[in-house]
Amino acid sequence: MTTAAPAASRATATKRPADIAFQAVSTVAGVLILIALGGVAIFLVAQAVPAIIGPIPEAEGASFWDWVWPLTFGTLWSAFLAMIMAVPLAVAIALFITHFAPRRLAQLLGYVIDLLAAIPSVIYGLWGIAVLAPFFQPAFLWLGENLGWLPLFTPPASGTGRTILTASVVLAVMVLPIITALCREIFLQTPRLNEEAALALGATRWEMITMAVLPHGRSGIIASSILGLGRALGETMAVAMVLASSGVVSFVVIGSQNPSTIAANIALRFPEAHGITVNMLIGSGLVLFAITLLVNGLSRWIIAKTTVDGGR
Amino acid sequence: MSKRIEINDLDIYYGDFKAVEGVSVDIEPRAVTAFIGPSGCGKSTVLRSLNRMHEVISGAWVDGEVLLDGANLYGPGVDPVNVRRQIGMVFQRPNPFPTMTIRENVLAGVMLNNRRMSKSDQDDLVERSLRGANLWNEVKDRLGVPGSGLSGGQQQRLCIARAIAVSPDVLLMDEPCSALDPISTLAIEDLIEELKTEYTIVIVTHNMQQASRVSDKTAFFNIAGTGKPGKLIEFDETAKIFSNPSVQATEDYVSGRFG
Amino acid sequence: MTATIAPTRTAQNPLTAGQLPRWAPWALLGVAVLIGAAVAGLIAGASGTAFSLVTVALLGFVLYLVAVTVVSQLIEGGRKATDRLVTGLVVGAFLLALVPLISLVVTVAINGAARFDLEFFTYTMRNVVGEGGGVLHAIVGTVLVTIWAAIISVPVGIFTAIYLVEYGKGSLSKAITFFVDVMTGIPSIVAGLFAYALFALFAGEGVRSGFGGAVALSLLMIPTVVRSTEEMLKLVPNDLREASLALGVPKWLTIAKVVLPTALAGIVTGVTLAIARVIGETAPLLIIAGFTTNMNYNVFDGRMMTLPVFAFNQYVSPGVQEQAYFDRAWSAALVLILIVMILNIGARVIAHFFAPKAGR
Amino acid sequence: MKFTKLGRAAVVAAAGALLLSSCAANEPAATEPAGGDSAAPEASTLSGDLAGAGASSMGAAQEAWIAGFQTANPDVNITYDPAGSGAGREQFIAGGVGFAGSDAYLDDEELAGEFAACAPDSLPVDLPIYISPIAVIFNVEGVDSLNMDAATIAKIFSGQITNWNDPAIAEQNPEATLPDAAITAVHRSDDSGTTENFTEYLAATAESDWTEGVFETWPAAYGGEGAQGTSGVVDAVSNGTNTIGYADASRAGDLGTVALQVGEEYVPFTAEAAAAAVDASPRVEGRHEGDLAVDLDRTTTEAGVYPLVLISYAIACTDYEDDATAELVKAYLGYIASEEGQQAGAENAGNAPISDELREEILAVVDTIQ
Repeated sequence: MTTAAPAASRATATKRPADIAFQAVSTVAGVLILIALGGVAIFLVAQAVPAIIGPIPEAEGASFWDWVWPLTFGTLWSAFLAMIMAVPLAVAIALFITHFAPRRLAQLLGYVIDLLAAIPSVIYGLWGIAVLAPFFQPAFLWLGENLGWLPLFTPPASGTGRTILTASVVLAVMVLPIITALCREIFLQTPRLNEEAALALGATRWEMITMAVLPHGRSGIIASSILGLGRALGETMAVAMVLASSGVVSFVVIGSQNPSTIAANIALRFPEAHGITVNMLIGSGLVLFAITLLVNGLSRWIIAKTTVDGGR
Repeated sequence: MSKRIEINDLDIYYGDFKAVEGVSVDIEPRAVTAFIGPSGCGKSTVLRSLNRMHEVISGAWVDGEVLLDGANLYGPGVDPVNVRRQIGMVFQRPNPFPTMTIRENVLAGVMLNNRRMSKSDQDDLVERSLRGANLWNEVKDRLGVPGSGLSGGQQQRLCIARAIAVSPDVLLMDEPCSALDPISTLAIEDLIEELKTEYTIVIVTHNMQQASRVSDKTAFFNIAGTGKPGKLIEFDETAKIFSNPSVQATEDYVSGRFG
Repeated sequence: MTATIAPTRTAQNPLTAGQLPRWAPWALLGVAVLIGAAVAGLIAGASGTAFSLVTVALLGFVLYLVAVTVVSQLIEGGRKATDRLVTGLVVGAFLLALVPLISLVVTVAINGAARFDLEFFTYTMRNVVGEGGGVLHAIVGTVLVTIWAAIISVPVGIFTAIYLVEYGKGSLSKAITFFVDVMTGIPSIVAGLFAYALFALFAGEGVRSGFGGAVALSLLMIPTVVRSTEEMLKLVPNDLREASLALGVPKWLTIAKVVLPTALAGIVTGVTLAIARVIGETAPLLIIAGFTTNMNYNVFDGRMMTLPVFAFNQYVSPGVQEQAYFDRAWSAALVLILIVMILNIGARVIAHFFAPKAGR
Repeated sequence: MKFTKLGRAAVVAAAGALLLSSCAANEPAATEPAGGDSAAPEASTLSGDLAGAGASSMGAAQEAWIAGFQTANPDVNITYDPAGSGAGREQFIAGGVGFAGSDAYLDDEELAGEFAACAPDSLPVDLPIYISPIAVIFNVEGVDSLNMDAATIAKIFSGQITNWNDPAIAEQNPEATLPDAAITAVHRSDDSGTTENFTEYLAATAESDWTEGVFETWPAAYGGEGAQGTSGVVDAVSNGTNTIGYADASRAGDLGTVALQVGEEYVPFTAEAAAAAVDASPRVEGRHEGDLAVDLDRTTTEAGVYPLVLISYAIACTDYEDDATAELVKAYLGYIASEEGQQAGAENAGNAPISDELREEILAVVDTIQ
């Protein structure tokens, strides 16, 4: 091989001190991030270990995993419900903005959507309690009376409307702007040539979308949905404020007893927690961290796998 | 102001891949040397190795020597930054700095290096360089507007003005007209004709008429096949290359029977 | 009247034959809504409940979809009918999504208006019991904490992005890219826990400071800054870097004077959006920045109130005169929304006016 | 051009920030030399910062106390972080705060340890300065008050009684018209001293019907609807229909409340009845000198006593390492226990003012703080 020769030739490119300093600063900044993250990880693990291996108070459950399972379930279930509502809507809105709305309006709508993505979650929480829950409560009663045979709507319905369905709607509203904004970018990048080719073949607008826009954006839709999912999984304050939680594992979405989520549970209980409870809560934070990590990894993997044929 | 370049047995690699093999050329001062050849034969790579710009691509390195008036560009301890200050370059697509005005673009080489210069010296330099690039009369009233507002041909001349503002000894041009319309191309070719009285000029072009019009000497590069290194096939007076080349491949290429 | 004109027009132009006139979908929509209103009125009359606009909208929408699909199927054929159905669905989805968003903004605006007065912006909560008081201390706290978060995360984020785009190769760069992604997934409450643990190490238990909050927020802000800066640096054409290098400009000056200025508008936009994102964070500040009724200008010492925590706290633990507390909570929410919106619009303005003017 | 434009924007922003940071209308001037505020009558010589943390139950009362105390002593800054009893005790033990508010007194294990803020070999004391009745609140159309014994309440909250027209309720309330509707029982979903006191009451008075024991966090298995914080419960009860819950009496507002059966009578909550419950209860045995921890007697049958109360303690050192802190704590706790302080708290938080006898005892202990 040519290993010796290149070393000699490359060595001749001497570096100036300023160059070295600048590169060093940049590298240090990057390494700092690794250190910070390492710090977070070490802290989480160290704090979580006593709860994970040791016994936990009897009232909380038989073991850490017994205790954390309903929370994990609630986290996944609420995020899942939110995604079911948010993804089709977000794709439809993105399509509306990119392909249905007049150009001027579309740009304005784009800004509005971006604005909404930044509304703090406390405000979503306030709104969920003050507006959404009372609005949904009669509907839940009706669902319980008329569709009670469905496992999802087993009565009795909640008297307050602060159910996991309400929380999921809040979550859906929160992630909607994020997914929409990403999908919009992706749809805008559809090669103009493909769209025009479809239209020139006499396709209707919808057929053009199914022929050119959606296939092009498929991986992007999945990736942005997963990013939205990540946000929904980790959302804290809005869920903590809206959801009437009791730590059960139940698929009923209109009842008084709803599974809590990991993040909301931490926010609610950390202030009054002490002793092993702190370790348990941090352990559950670690579980949440692992889930979001998995989800983000999945999204990266999908993007990496599909960009080759997705093209630009 | 202009210097001679001697390329001795130059091999250029990208990582383990040998892109160009065994090039040896003597480039005369105050003359235009054209590199021609089919796409992918390594002519641009050779050009970029003349001011160590190829190193910008990670993993690229060379074996051999390039002498600028006898001094090896690849000698130990040579700073590529200093090399580039003496050997200027004009790129395929005009690339004025979008954040800078016309005036700032011309002064970029000076200002970016934090060199101080009085206002009047700057004005002189701007006028001299823009005149040298045949652009002064077109832009003298709007030196404060962004350089990206000019037409393609003007932008390319602005880039040439920018390159000569740092008073290099050699000007490398990498297909400088390929993104331009015929009229702008003509303007650049005229400019090259004027510039060669002061600078050593090396130009890569895929346009053989252009090579025959502007150059004094021509080097023909070719490649045996994909994955093989590019090689210098023939180097001679331009008139000879285009009328009576000594290698069959050159004749095939210049007469259009190739590829 | 119009119904008789339409067929004659279609007869005139063969290109418009077999096509619904432009007004047809609107007419169908009108009819559908009317029917919906009638049905809703009947229901309201029969059950004695209030007339429900929700019922009108739902019924009207479903009826319209059915009608337009059927009519289009009959006149224009199946392909066009599908197109019309989908158009209806897409527009409907958009309108549906607008409902909660408008409701949210209107609710906050109306409830927040109650205390949106001069006292609210010139008073703190010191010695305030029941009514009155203001959020000046929370606004100052939010501004200071956010500024410090930006001071920490902007340089780190930008230099990391520079490393990734301009220098990074090999495993370190891959690791950083990966872990920046991981970082975006840190739940905000975990960032707060971490900052608390970190400061408790040095300052002992019970430590509270605005700076701790800034550290927690910067943990959330850094990945956003890195991501957006990275994108912007990647957008800077390589031509410019080469042009600068070819002029004999060292690499660091090329980055500092050519690459960064070119990407500046995008970077500033990204940073502004990142600030807008973290300025509304509640959970970490609740844990580490704490809670006070007094003004505190010193981020390094003592508790510091911030707007989101203020809104949360006023809502969650009111005194006997609840309404005064709720009003303050909503007004704080309104102020927060306004700040976020101003930041966002500011980011747009920066992106619009400071972006390098594209040539042709 | 560009940079100067950006620069100008930065200057404007900085100017705005300066404007914001100008003094708040109701804050003392920060830059004035010490003692500058001597215009105030009977100028207080106290100055400095004091931080407290702990039970959120007394958060609103602390607000009133802080306001009252700071008005009298303008150079003092007191903060109270309603972070929760556990957090408050932990921070007090670690020396993070000068005093703690806690729904539970220090246990023996805690007392055996070190207290960072206190002088070596001195023990902190628990002072019952906040008494608050817990009301059982409900929202049933047309019903303002109900009589219930502890067993009925226990059955409702453990899910054994699920309908409002259950005979167990109807028997005790012959006059009320109760609907045939399901009961939504609302409980706190967060860790709470209110829950602890509520379940303690049920466990003590309705042993056979409340088998779940005493806990701070409502376990998942026991059913009912969870709500975050006192406001969450009150919100849930008042916004829902046919709901019942338990909350600080101060927040009961217009909701219907339950009168508890004590002995042969039904006692509605009142401030006096709640304070009486504390006076009727014995002290915790075996405590060190000065500690006033109360062992609430939930099963009392004394007339006019409302035993479903929450006591919150102020925990303070008797001997501080830092004399300045000691001075502040002494003055502040003295104010809280005073008639004026208790009245201020009652007005803002609706707690029951402590009785005069208890006040005497508390003030005697406060006097010893050094």
